[in-house]
Order: sequence, then C-alpha cells, then structure tokens
Amino acid sequence: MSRLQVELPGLSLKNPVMPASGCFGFGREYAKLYDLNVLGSMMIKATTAEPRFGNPTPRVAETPAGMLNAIGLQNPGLDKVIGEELAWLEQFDVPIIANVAGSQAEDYVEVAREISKAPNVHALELNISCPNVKTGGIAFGVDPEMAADLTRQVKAVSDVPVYVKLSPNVTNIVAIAKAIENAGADGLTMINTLLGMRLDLKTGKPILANRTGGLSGPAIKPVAVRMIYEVSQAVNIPIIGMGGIQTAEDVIEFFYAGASAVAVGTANFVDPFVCPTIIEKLPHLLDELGYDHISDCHGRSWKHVAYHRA
Amino acid sequence: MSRLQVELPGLSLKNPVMPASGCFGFGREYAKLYDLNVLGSMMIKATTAEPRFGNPTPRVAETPAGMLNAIGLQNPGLDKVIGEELAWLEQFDVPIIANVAGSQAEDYVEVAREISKAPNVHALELNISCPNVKTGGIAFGVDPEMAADLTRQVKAVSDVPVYVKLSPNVTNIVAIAKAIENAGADGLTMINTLLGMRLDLKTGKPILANRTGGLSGPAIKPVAVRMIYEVSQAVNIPIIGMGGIQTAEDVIEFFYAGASAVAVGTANFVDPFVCPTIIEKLPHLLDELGYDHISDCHGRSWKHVAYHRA
Amino acid sequence: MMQKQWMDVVSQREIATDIFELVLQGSLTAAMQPGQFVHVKTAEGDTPLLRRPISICSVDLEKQQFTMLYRAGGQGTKLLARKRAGEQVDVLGPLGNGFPVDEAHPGQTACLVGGGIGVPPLYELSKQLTAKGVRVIHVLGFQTKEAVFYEEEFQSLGDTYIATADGTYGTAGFVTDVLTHEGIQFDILYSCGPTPMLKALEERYHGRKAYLSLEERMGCGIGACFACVCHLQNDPTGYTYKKVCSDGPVFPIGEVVL
Amino acid sequence: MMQKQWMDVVSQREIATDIFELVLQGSLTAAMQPGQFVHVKTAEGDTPLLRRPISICSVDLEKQQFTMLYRAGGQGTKLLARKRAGEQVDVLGPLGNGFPVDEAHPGQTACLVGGGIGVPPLYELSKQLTAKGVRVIHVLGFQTKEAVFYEEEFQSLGDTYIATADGTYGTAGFVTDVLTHEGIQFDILYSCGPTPMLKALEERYHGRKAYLSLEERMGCGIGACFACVCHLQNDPTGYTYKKVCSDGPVFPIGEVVL
Ligand SMILES: Cc1cc2nc3c(=O)[nH]c(=O)nc-3n(C[C@H](O)[C@H](O)[C@H](O)COP(=O)(O)OP(=O)(O)OC[C@H]3O[C@@H](n4cnc5c(N)ncnc54)[C@H](O)[C@@H]3O)c2cc1C
Ligand SMILES: Cc1cc2nc3c(=O)[nH]c(=O)nc-3n(C[C@H](O)[C@H](O)[C@H](O)COP(=O)(O)OP(=O)(O)OC[C@H]3O[C@@H](n4cnc5c(N)ncnc54)[C@H](O)[C@@H]3O)c2cc1C
Ligand SMILES: Cc1cc2nc3c(=O)[nH]c(=O)nc-3n(C[C@H](O)[C@H](O)[C@H](O)COP(=O)(O)O)c2cc1C
Ligand SMILES: Cc1cc2nc3c(=O)[nH]c(=O)nc-3n(C[C@H](O)[C@H](O)[C@H](O)COP(=O)(O)O)c2cc1C
Ligand code: FES
Ligand code: FES
Repeated sequence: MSRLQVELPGLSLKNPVMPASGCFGFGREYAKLYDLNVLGSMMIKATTAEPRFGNPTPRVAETPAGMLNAIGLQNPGLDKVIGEELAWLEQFDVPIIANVAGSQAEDYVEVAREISKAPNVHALELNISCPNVKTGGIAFGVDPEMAADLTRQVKAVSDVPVYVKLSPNVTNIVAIAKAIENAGADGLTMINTLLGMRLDLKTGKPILANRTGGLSGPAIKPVAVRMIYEVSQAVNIPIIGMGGIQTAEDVIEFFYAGASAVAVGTANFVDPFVCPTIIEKLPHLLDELGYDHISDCHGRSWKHVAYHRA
Repeated sequence: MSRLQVELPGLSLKNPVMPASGCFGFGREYAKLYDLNVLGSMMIKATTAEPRFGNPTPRVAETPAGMLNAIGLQNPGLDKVIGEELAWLEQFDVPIIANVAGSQAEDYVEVAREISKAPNVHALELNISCPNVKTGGIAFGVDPEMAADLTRQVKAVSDVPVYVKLSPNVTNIVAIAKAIENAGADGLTMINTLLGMRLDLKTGKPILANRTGGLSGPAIKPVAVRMIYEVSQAVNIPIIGMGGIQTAEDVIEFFYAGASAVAVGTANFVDPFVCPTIIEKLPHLLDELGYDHISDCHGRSWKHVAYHRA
Repeated sequence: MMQKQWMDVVSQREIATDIFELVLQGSLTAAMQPGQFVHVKTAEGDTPLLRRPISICSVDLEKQQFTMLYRAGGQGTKLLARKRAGEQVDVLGPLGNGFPVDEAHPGQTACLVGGGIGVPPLYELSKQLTAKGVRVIHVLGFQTKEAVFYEEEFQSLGDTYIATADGTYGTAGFVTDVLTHEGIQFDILYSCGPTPMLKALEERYHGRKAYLSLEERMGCGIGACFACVCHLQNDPTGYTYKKVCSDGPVFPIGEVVL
Repeated sequence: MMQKQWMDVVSQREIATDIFELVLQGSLTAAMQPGQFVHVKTAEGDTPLLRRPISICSVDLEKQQFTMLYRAGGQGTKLLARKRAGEQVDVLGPLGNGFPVDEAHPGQTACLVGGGIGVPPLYELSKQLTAKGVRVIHVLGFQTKEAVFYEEEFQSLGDTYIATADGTYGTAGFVTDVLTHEGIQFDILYSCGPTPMLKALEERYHGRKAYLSLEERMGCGIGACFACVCHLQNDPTGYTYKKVCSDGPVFPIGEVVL
C-alpha cells in the first residue's frame, strides 16, 4: 500500500483520498458503514467559534450531474467539536484536517488557535470560500489581500500547517493562490463550490431557502481540473484537489492536473462507500496505467504547457 | 402564438427562443432538418474581420452533463459572412443577431460597423467572453473598464442595437454588467462558457489541443440562472439568457430568473430539433402553469428577494 | 443495520394515477421498522445524481421482500417507475427512526392519519399494530378520486375513512374534516403527510400522545450533511436541532418545529 | 435524407472482445451509403450528453435494417452495448459522404484496407463493389487475435488478409506489412482506420486513386459546430478547411491534412 503513501505539510497520509469538509460530518455516520482507518485523512465539517444553526431549509437542490447546497456552516461550535467530535475521532489512526470558518478575522483566529491544539488535528483548512453565509466566508476568498491577511493571522497562531481553501468564483484564481502562498500558507485546497441557483417551476421561487447555493458534484469537475492545472504551475505549495471526484480515474485526473492529494465530497451522498471503493481501486488502476506510485501521476499535464503555448 | 411574442431593442421576436452563437453555424445545416422560420431569432457564429481557422483539433471533449469546446472562433471572415451567409439567411423571416469578435478593439469596431448594415441583422452580440482565443475575447469580458470602453466604441459605429455577451468567469458579474449598461449597451446576453479542462486518463495530456476549453450544457445551468438572477435585478436593459437550456421548463426557469428571451446552444448537438420542440411545447407549458404570456414569467424569482434578505 | 444493496425487483405496477407499487427483495429487509425509509439511486450515472428517500410501506421478512409506494413525479421517480422484474435497484437502508409501535398497547385505539404520498408508511405500522391487538382507525386524505390507493388493504386492517380535497370520493375536504365529523377518538395517533396537515394535527392534538413523520429535502440521508435539520420547539439557544433523516423522520408531537 | 429517428433494436451480440454488433430497424436506412455514419444518443438524459458517431457496417434495404459494429470502450458505447431487442435507440443519420462506389468499375480490383474499429464501414462497401462486379481484396489489421471480427463475412466477398499487431493471428505486424509481403495490386484503394495507418497509406500510395475515411471528435455531427475540421493539404491561405462530419468522413487521398 505504500504506493499510495503521500507526504504533505503536517500530513503523512497512507493514501491521498479523504472526504471533503461538510460531506462527511465528523465521521460518525460513515463509521457505522466502514472502518474509517482506511481513509488517508478526513476534512471535518467547518467549525466556528460559536455553535451555528445555519440556513433555513430546504438546503439542498439537485442539478444536472450536481447539487446545490446552502447549509450555512451549521456546526456545534468550537468547544463541542474539540471536546466531543475530535475526542471521538482519536480512536482512529487518521490525521484530521480541521476546516476553520468564521464571520470575521478574529473568529478564524480563535478557532485556528484552539482547534490546532487538538492532538489529532494535523492541519487546518481555512474556509474562505463558503458561498452560503452572509458575512465572512467567500468575502475573504475573492480578494487577494484579504485572503493573504487572514492567512497571515491564522498562520501566526496555528500549531499545525495551514491549508487555504480557494473559491472558484473568481476572475483570477492564480493571483489569489499566489497571494496566499506569499502570506505563508503551507498548502491549498480547491475547489469549493460554484455559486448557483435553481428555481421552482411551479412557484418561480428559488428552491433553496437561502436562494443561492454552492454547486458541487461531477458537473464542476472540468472547472476544478482547469483551476488546479493553472494554480499548481504557479505556486510551490501542494494542492489537495476536489470537485466532482467519484472514481479512481477521477483521482488520477486530478493528480495529472497537479493535485498532491484529493478530497471527495458530494459523491459520499451518492455512494456512502465511495472513499473506500476508490482507495481499493487505485493500486489496480496504477497497474493498468503503468505507474509505480500515485505521485508519478502528479503534474503530468504540465509537460505539455510549453508545447501548446509555443 | 402571440403568447410568445417578445419585444426587445431592435428585435421583434415571434417567440423568445433562438439558437446560441457557435452552436448553429449560419443555419444551413439545420435548415435541412426544419423550417428556420419557426425560430424567434438566430445568433450566428462569431464573425471576425479576417477569416479564421481556429484551434487545432481535438476541439471538443465531453464532461458530466456538459461539454468543453475550444473551436477558437473559426469563421469565414466578415466579407463572406455578409456576402454569402447573411445573404442566404435573407430568405427566412428571422431577425439575425450577429456575434461580433476580434483580437483588439479595432477589429470589433470594423466588424460591427459593416455587419450591422446587413438588412437582416437586427442586433449585434458583442462576444467579449470567448475563452478560447489568445487575444481579445475573454480579456475584454473580465474587466469592467475594458468592457465598457469596447461597448462604447462599438455602439458608436453600429446601425443596430448592441447586446454584450458576458463571461461567467468573473468574481463580480454585476459590476461588469453595470459598466456595460452605463456604456450604452442595449442588452446583455449571458452566459458564455465556463473555463474548464479534461485530461486523458492514458496520457495525462489535455484532451483538447488548446488545453482548456469552454464548459457548456446542462452542467452550467445553475450558474447561468444565478448570474441572470443577480444581473437582471441590477440593470435596466434586457437579458437574453443561455447556459444549459434543453427544455421548455428550462426556458421558464430562465424567465423566472430575469431573462427576456433565451438561447439554446449545446442542446442542438444532442437533439437537432430541440429549438422547434421547445417552441411548440411552450404554449402548453404556459397553460399548465397558468400564465397567459411568456412575459408573465419574467423575474418571478425576484419577488422573494426582499423576503429572504430581511 | 443500514446497508447498501443491489436489490432485485420482484414486481412493479401502477396502482393509481402516477402511483407505483414496487416490491424489492434482499437481505436488507431484515432490519426494517415501520416509518423508516430507504434512500434509492434511481439511475446509474450522474443524472439524477442524488438518491431519493422513499418510505417502507410493508415488509415480508420471510420472503425478504419489502414494498414501497411512490409517486412518479420528477426525474428520479419517473426513472424508477421503469424498472421491471428481474432488474436491480441500488438501495441504502433502512434509514431513520420509525413509528414507535411499543407506545400503543393491546386493546387501545390508534388513529393513523395519512395524506397523499404520506399514506404508505402507515400500512406496515397498521399491520404491526393490529398484529399486537391494537385497534386501528385509518383516516387517509388524497387530492382526488384517481389518486386514492390501498383503500382495501387498509380496510382489511381496520376502519378506514377517505377524504378527497376535491370531493370526488369519500368525505369532501381534509383529514381534519373526517376527524371532526366522525368524532374519532383514540389513545395514540400516528401521522405522515404534507406539512400543512401535520400542522393542523399539531394544533388540534397538542399535548396528546402522537407521532408525526416529517419530510425534508435530503443529501446524504444518514445524518452527515446537515441538509435536513429542523429546529426544536423548546430551544432557548436557537441552535439545537434534529436531523429528519437520522433523528426522524418520526418525531413525538411538539418536539420539533414543523 | 438525414433524419432523427427512434430505431428498433433487432439484435445485439458481442462478436469479439468488447466488439458489439447491433442491428437496428427503421426507415432511416433507406438513404444509407457505405462509409456514411450515424450519430447515436447512447442514453436518455444528460450523461453521456453527446451523441456517438458510428459507421454504417451493412444495410438491408428490404428489411429496413442496418448493422453497426462498435467497440464498447467508453461510457457511451458501454451503455449502448446494454440495449436489447425490443428497446429503441435514438439515431441521427445517415450523415456525411461515404465511399464513392462509382469510382470502381466492373472488372477492376479494389483494395479495402481497414484497421481495428475502422473495419466495419468497409463491409457494406465491399458488398456493393462485389455486387457490381468489382474484385475486392481485404486487408484488415487488428491488435490481437481476440479483437478480430467479421473475417468470414469479408472472406465470402473476396480475398481477405488479416494482420495482428502482436502476431497472435494472421500476419504479424501492420496492414502495410501485408500489402508489401503479398505484393497486393489494385486499381483503387479504400481505407478506414487509425490516423497513423492512414498516414502510412498516404505515403505509400500518394497520387494513386484512393479514398480515406477519417475520425475526429465531434459535436453536432452535421457540420454546424466546427468541432471536426481539418486543413486542406493545398492551402495557400491557411484557413480553408473541410469538416470531417459533413464534407467527409471520406476524402480523396491527398486532399486533407491527416
Ligand atoms: C423520509 C421521506 C419519506 C418519503 N417517502 C415517500 C414515499 O413513500 N412515497 C413517495 O412517493 N414519496 C416519498 N417521499 C417524497 C420523495 O422523496 C420525493 O417525492 C422524491 O424524492 C421526489 O423525487 P423526484 O425524482 O420525483 O423529483 P425531482 O424533482 O427530480 O427531485 C429533485 C430533488 O428534490 C428532492 N425532492 C423533491 N421532492 C421532495 C420531497 N417531497 N421530499 C423530499 N425530497 C424531495 C429529491 O429527492 C431530489 O433530490 C418521502 C420523503 C422523505 C423525506
Ligand atoms: C465518422 C466516425 C465513424 C466511426 N465509426 C465507428 C465504428 O463503426 N465503430 C466504432 O467502434 N467506433 C467508431 N468510431 C469511433 C467512435 O465514435 C468512438 O469510439 C466513440 O465515440 C467513443 O465513445 P465512448 O462512449 O466509448 O467513449 P467516451 O470516452 O465516453 O467518449 C467521450 C467523447 O469522446 C468522443 N470520442 C472518443 N473516442 C473517439 C473517437 N475515436 N472518435 C471520435 N470521437 C471519439 C466521444 O464521441 C465522446 O464525445 C467512429 C468515429 C467517427 C468520427
Ligand atoms: C452539503 C455540503 C456541505 C459542505 N460544507 C462545507 C464546509 O463546511 N466547509 C467547506 O470548506 N466546504 C464545504 N463544502 C464543499 C466541499 O467540501 C467541496 O469543496 C465541494 O463540494 C466540491 O467537491 P465535490 O464536488 O466532491 O462535492 C460542502 C459541500 C457540500 C455538498
Ligand atoms: C461548440 C461551441 C461553439 C461556440 N461558439 C461561440 C461563438 O462563436 N460565439 C459566442 O459568443 N459563443 C459561442 N459559444 C457559447 C454559446 O453560444 C453559449 O453561450 C454557451 O455554450 C452556453 O449555452 P449552452 O449551455 O446552451 O451551450 C459556443 C459554444 C459551443 C458549445
Ligand atoms: S440528509 Fe444529510 S443530514 Fe439528513
Ligand atoms: S461535428 Fe460539428 S461541424 Fe463536424
């Protein structure tokens, strides 16, 4: 299984596959279905300083090959996440990536400082890209300076490496990625959801109570691949890629694009066993394709840049 | 059929359904399949001053519920479009919207001036959002000032109303739309394609020779609806909506969002009869939903803004 | 326990306008309780992407079969309606917490109130209640005559009143009209149906022993995504909640905000 | 003329590893020419979204049936391979310009060179050529023994040489090796197969009377989207082009850039 071993800042992963934040709760439900120890890592649900209820329902809507969500960062709050959820997760040999959210910089800083002390939290994922909250979230993610500033503040108080989660709802994702790298981020995770909307045929009203929501699932995969391709060639920090991954083949495509590990979100709802299924399939797929190690796939698409740019 | 009649600047449309630019050529092929007179309008393939071959092949790739294209504005050039294509199209009682493209402002201006003189060209569609060319195209569409400036220049030389086609690959589409409105545009068309990419599983190379391409089809529908919803409430010029439309139900959803007419792109490839099928279905759907006129659907989603924003 | 299983289609038929009865076979049936639901992938591939929550209508433990009744209304359920005997369906379940059968005691009267596509889960409930000696009364509301289903099945278990909104069958009006006109008395009430109906019952029977089954749009169906939460009625903090999929779909009356 | 039609599946069977023979029935067959293709929607719904171009392998005008042979390799063709007799398939066609049968005259010898999944369109061509008294020689290349199909069918029409890249059957190597070793002579050549094969033929038979059928990724399949263009060999301006879907897929040797 060492063919899947991946080393990232703070994270020594037995394989590069992990559930994406918000699509796996804190693991309790999936633990009833399979042994979480098979996972490379786990990105837990966004945590804020105070408990949050989130947005009114309906919070999800289906779209062609995708879904919209507007959960609104519901979570039990920092204290309970540390005291109950992370404590419960200690039984597993899985390094946790804690997804950190807030309304203003101070909130992020507080959550980062405290949650990074939890023994099984090996890295933070700064969520500056949630499109479903009125303040904070995406506001930080679309402005290079704000993103850099927040990264710096969080980095200063964190005991573990800090990954920043990028929003795809921007004109120039490379500029934002570079600003975040310069601010000291240890890695990037991308992409969060695309802003979308669906209207009810009968009423004309938005299906989501929050009106707009975040688009995820296979529909957004080509956008994610393109952005990872662009950003990975512009920065020197690793990228954990996500956006529509459903199969081992998709994982390889993300590695080709320039990801060093991947997260699976929406697909968990379609098939709750998707993560272990992918992890089991990967070595066979590496055989078929003739690679020794998953990292051999990393950035293969880059090589053609020079040629095509000529 | 007057239930579908729609009046827009320069365009008196017997119905609000038209093929989107680049997905219908100049109509010749579809004319072999059905009578083009059923169409509300037709957005012809992007025209540039000089003939263009476009990008190397492969130029298309499939994605979940969508496709990527990187045609690269292939077209026979201004003279032939006017002399052959538009002349041929005069046999139909269909007002044409000419899609205008170029590498620099002067190109756009030249094409706009000449093509707007053609008797059956009733409006222009300024393509400042093509993601598949190295110069021009999307570069104009992601910067409010450049977009406004180009709009002003084209508006000054055009004999017919000017619609500007917006790119979805931006952080703040409302800002760009407003800038374009202030520059004197008569209408907006949106959305062009989202930038995306696919990599070949075996080689790791991009499937498209151009590496990246524009994502279209049902996958992008929720993004289009969201953007039209936002822009239509911020501007006072009409919007021709597009992005993933396949059915009469989709048309209604776009009207609810704030579109005043719609264009159908990728769906023509899936079902070449999609436009006449939608046009035939629309009155029945209006009956089912209890609307007298298609325009009764316009902006229905807006009403809920105040409520939800409270 | 909850499993994901390719179950065999035993039979499928349309029993009322757009209402289908689908019988599936597989070991997953072993753990099923009335009021629980399954999460069904209606098509392979990416469209429709999400699973569909459908209630368990009746279970045959011996044959390892269960029945679901559903309305083929949207994209997913219409595809499901095409499945034929011999094909397979991808089912995740059983999910959620069902109706507490134990709360009704032999000799007592249970009133089962269903509305439209909320009627199905009451059938297995009624079977289990009658089996343990509880007297059952069914009050079932539908839109119109063509939408009525399973009347005989319910009738064979206990008194069954039908209301139709347009008056084309049974009592004209809503289930609450039946409850009033017939002066129905009970020790315990179980209900499933549209939210307005549940709200009317809550107003009427506040403080009584009653259980309501809720509907909400779902993502995961197992409690992980927070798509289906509802507020608690007694909630000083404002952020306590229950998940319809894993804490429900059945809640005691008065517990959650409808 | 080109139509869109739901055609009936008459039969489907796997004739070699992952190679399927699908027979469809419908009036659309009336206009079919050898070398033309159809554009097939392999699944309802949005995935896969695009149609798949597949060549016409043989036509039975009387029965209004045609046969296609295809490799179930990707998402769409794998779904197509599941279709059974009695089901229907959404077909747009016939499309493009086929092989010019008229260019071969009775008594002449035509050499038909096919590679892999480029072999199928040569079959109807061979039938029509032999019917008009042209002598045909088939040179067919495959990857490996298990991939060989329709050998007998071609054999019944004329001399048939098989090459396999791995040497497990027939001549070891490529079709060009057969052409060399057997010293095959002809008046006219028709070919369909992978681009490297077509290029090798072009080098070899430049200036001869020959027709090559090309493959390219397609959008519309009817000439409207400019997905499938190729350059002309003789192109002083750099922007003249042909569309594989509507100007081709068959081009005279030397006309377009391979
Ligand atoms: C616990 C539970 C039990 C249910 N039991 C039954 C049953 O026994 N029989 C039955 O006919 N229906 C039942 N429903 C409703 C059923 O889930 C929806 O009718 C179905 O999901 C609609 O899918 P569609 O493909 O027809 O519609 P689409 O419009 O294609 O659905 C689009 C999306 O919206 C969701 N959605 C649409 N309507 C509803 C709804 N009313 N409730 C929840 N999600 C919805 C779908 O699940 C899907 O994600 C139940 C719902 C829940 C929550
Ligand atoms: C004129 C013409 C005639 C053809 N005739 C035959 C035939 O008779 N038998 C046969 O097996 N194959 C034939 N092909 C190739 C066939 O179209 C592809 O194998 C098929 O489209 C692949 O679809 P998929 O679902 O298996 O693969 P996917 O990987 O799911 O396809 C993804 C996308 O790429 C396109 N694509 C992938 N490979 C090819 C290819 N080689 N050529 C063109 N598009 C491709 C698909 O059409 C689709 O849009 C022909 C191609 C052309 C252009
Ligand atoms: C229901 C849902 C909840 C989510 N919650 C969060 C969250 O709390 N924090 C976060 O950073 N991303 C969140 N996301 C985004 C995912 O982590 C992921 O970036 C996105 O869904 C794209 O991946 P996918 O297509 O595999 O789902 C959520 C996504 C979904 C669908
Ligand atoms: C093959 C192809 C070619 C296109 N060419 C053009 C073009 O020349 N000019 C333009 O403005 N948009 C072009 N577009 C964009 C479409 O007009 C449309 O904005 C987009 O595809 C979204 O609509 P759809 O999802 O219905 O296809 C093209 C799209 C496709 C798929
Ligand atoms: S549906 Fe995911 S928590 Fe209930
Ligand atoms: S496939 Fe559209 S022009 Fe050939």
